Amino acid sequence: MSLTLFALTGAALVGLGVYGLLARPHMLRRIIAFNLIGSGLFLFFGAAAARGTGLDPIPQALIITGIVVALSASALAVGLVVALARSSGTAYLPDEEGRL
Amino acid sequence: MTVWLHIVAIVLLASLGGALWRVWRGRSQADRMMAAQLIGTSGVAVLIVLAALQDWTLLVVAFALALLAALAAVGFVTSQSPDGAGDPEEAHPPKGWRDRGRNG
Amino acid sequence: MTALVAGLTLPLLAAFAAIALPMRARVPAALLGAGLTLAASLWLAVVVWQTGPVTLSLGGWQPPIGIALRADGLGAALGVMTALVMTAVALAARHEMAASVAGPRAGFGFWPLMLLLWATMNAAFVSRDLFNLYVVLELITLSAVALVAISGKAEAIAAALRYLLFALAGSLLYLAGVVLTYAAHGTLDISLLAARMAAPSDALALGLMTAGLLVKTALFPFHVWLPHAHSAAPAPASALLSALVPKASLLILLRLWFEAMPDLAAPAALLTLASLGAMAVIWGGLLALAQARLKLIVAYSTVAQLGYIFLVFPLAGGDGGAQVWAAGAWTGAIFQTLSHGLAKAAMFLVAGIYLVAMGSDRLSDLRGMARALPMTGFAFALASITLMGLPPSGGFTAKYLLMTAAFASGQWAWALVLAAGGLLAAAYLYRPLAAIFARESAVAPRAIPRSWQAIPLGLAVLSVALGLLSSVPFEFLQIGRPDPAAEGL
Amino acid sequence: MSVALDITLCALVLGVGWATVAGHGVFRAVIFFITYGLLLAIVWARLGAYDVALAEAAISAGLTGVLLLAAHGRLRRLNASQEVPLHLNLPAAVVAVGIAAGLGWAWFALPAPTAPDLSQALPQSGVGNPVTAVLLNFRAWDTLLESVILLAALLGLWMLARDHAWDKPLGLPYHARPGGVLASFGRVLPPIGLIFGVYLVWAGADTTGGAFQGGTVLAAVCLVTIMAGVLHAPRVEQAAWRAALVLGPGVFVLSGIAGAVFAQGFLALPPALAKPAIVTIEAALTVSIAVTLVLLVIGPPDEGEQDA
Amino acid sequence: MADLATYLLTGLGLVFFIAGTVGLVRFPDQFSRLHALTKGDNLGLGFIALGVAFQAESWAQLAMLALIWVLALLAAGTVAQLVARAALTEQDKP
Repeated sequence: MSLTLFALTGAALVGLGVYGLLARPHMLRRIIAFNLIGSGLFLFFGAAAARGTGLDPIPQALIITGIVVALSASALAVGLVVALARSSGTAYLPDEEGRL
Repeated sequence: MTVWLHIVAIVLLASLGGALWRVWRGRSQADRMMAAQLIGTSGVAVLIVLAALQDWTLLVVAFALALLAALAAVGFVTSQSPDGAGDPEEAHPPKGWRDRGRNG
Repeated sequence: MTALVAGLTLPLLAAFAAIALPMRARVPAALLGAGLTLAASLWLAVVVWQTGPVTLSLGGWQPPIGIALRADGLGAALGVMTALVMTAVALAARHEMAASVAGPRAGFGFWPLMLLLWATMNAAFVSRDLFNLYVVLELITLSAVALVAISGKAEAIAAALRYLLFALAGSLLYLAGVVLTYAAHGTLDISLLAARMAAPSDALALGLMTAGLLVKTALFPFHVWLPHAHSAAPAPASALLSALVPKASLLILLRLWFEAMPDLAAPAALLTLASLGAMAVIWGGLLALAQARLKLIVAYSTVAQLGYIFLVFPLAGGDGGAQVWAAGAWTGAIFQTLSHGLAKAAMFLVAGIYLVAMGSDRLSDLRGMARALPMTGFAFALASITLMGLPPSGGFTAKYLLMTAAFASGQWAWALVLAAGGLLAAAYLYRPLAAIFARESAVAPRAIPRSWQAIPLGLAVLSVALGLLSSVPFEFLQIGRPDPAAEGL
Repeated sequence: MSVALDITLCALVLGVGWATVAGHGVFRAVIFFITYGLLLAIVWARLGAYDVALAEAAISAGLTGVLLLAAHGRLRRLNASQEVPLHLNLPAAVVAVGIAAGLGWAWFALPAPTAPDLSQALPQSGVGNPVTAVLLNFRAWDTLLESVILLAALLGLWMLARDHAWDKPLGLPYHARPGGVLASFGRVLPPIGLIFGVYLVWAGADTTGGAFQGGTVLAAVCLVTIMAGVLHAPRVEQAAWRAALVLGPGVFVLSGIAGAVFAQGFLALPPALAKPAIVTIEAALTVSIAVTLVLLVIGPPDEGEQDA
Repeated sequence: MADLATYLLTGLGLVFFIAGTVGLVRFPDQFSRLHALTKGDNLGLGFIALGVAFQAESWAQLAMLALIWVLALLAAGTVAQLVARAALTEQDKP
């Protein structure tokens, strides 16, 4: 019961993240959206790993790896957004709808 | 006891939800940050209760949370200063802050 | 086994050295690492040629507990192509990316990033574990994005950010598929998955992974990030990005559809993949035709050239895998992958020389370059022959094999795509060729050492030689090929 | 009762996730994301995945949060933190609902779980914490590449520096009122964090903890001391720091090669030596992870800009 | 006996948490809210930690609980001070 709850929460978080990624063109919000999608997927994965007898440690290790990977990508992305704002004065990509 | 601790955790989460409302409706950035800080403390409390309920190693997670919550707040106050690198207690940036005379 | 481990660890250690060592020791360390890694890749190919696929369970742990590596003919061949391109780029970058020329920032960052990219490309070619491949793909993405941003220009920052956006979206799609695969089967190993009990969620998992990999391979319509990212990078970096980086995600696609889950290769899915490839061939070619700068023409041509490879799916995938023409189609697609890599790297390195010599890569500024720098003109012409698919180049062999398979299987529409793509390539490459080989030369270009000019020429010659000596690589690619029911046409 | 707790928790997580995406304003999204990481750590605790809970608390709620806050501050000073008015994007909503529904469907379509049997392998791994055994032994190749990813991200970040700022110290020039609250905090916190971080690495072999979590905690206190102006960030050209960056991955690769030369193969750890080898690798990794994370958050060499 | 202490102390802690949250939501101006924040939930956390301590099984757990509370107090005190200052500067800005 609880596992299904967590898995569906994870799936919903992925959906929220996808919406944020597509509908929120400010790049900082897109980075946040990426993190939502990633953590939603991991939550789904964690719930799946808890279905058997005991908690499977392999998915846990993979999730920890994934969290660190997400942080690395976020750090580079944040750096690029700041550099973009510095060189062009905006945190929106060129030709992106809804530029200021 | 198990039931009571569950209730405590649920009520703590509910009170945390109240603080979330303040993040949503905050008047200023500082206001929102303070609400986030309260949420952090509630989170630590929830983890302490869960430690008693499930596994005492969760105290380690609670400790990490308490430590890291302070980092976010420090990051907030420095990013709020005029040059993004200061201390709100400084009336004005010190003279020559731009010459970066550190490290010799 | 030793060659396999050396190919993975030597570039990593060289990258660490290039980070930690003081400025004057960086380039020598990187070049030494490049030489040793080249030797390791060639050695691995020899071992695979002599003894068949090399398999290694890392740490002694068999899947599903541990991660297995396996170098088959395909992986080893891509490793050799990568090594040749990397070595050429490293030699050229001595002139372009030295700290004295490119500045201390770019001169610092290029070398470790190049070596990290090399190590991870090698890792991608041999890994059998889907999650490990996710980590590898992320590492490739971050290194590649950094290489785009290295020039520091505003358009490079925007291009790098757009690239990162697409690549991360692709990674997450792929990761979603990996999560579903493990949740259903408790393993991530390609060989174990091939023998799995089919689950209803498999089709969704394969679809998600495929979608993610298509974004990373820049297949039409996900190609929008590629041309500007590839042309905004410094030329040696462009060569790596265009010739090598998309090949990693492409290889994983092949492994998924031909090795891990061939049972899910429904005709409609294979047709969709090939149709997207066909559209990439046409649309990429048309866009390349419209460009005025050499690097953008070459970058758009990558979109088109990658499209050909996707014709392999209906020609050798699914039920077609057992047919006589499958081996030809499969090998043709790999030939395209290899010869495009060599030729595309040669073209970008030529563009790099022209940027240094003339300070511009506008076609109007490049008139008569072949008279001033004859070796570069010759290199660009040879590479063009490969991309157009003219005999006797590697590109010709690739397209010939694919076309034969298309006729043999009665799917003549793909033959039309191949012919149209060749004509388009001839058209979009004619313009730079005409400019470079024009009789008049506008301004005297800066002198370029002959040793530097010879580097792209070497790659271009190799891309043609691949066609002349095609029987050896043809046999080599069959080593460890999945489902080798029938041997070639 | 425990289901009621999980329902409350999931409702909060979903509410915060929704608020992160739906609310107008970048700053609000950042703050909601920080609380989101915190709630997620509690979710992992509920699932019994304590190592993941620790990583989530330290990384998502802590480091990613401070990264985003600092970036928001930078964008505000560059006049790029404003957001265009938001409206409902129907095609995006359709895609999002479709993907979420697909995953939800897949949950019910999953066959019965088949986890690999680790009971034979775990006693040979040298450590008591199965997650650490997977990370440092069974799937050490993943972990090695993961530590290289941190390095690649840092190199990429440094490439974003402006050329004339390249020989400046990394990040912004932090300063604080001497003897003030911030500066004192920057002096009180390090001893606590240092002990806790080292404890996490040490304990990670047998219970909750690990190199990444310990490294993150060390990085966090280090960041507080830098932001409080107590410690100063290094320059790129300072070789000792660059050596610290590659120490962990370097030791990892070399120990892997030693496994190939002296044991069964690349990255192999003989059971008798597994525990000391893992602790050594983790110690070196922790140093590199901590330094890399600190430098990732403070950013490339920079001169910053004043508020207008 | 120990259980009774847990009931009482955690219950008391809950009261403080709720009061703190109500304060955060209801009090109009920033500084009275700040007061509610630092007093209310840190006392709450203290009582909850103390209540849970009666269930602890070892001295290490007790020490850990105490440490968490001390750290939270230290952090909250510092943060409240700094954020209040930052809020003052923020008010000067447009």
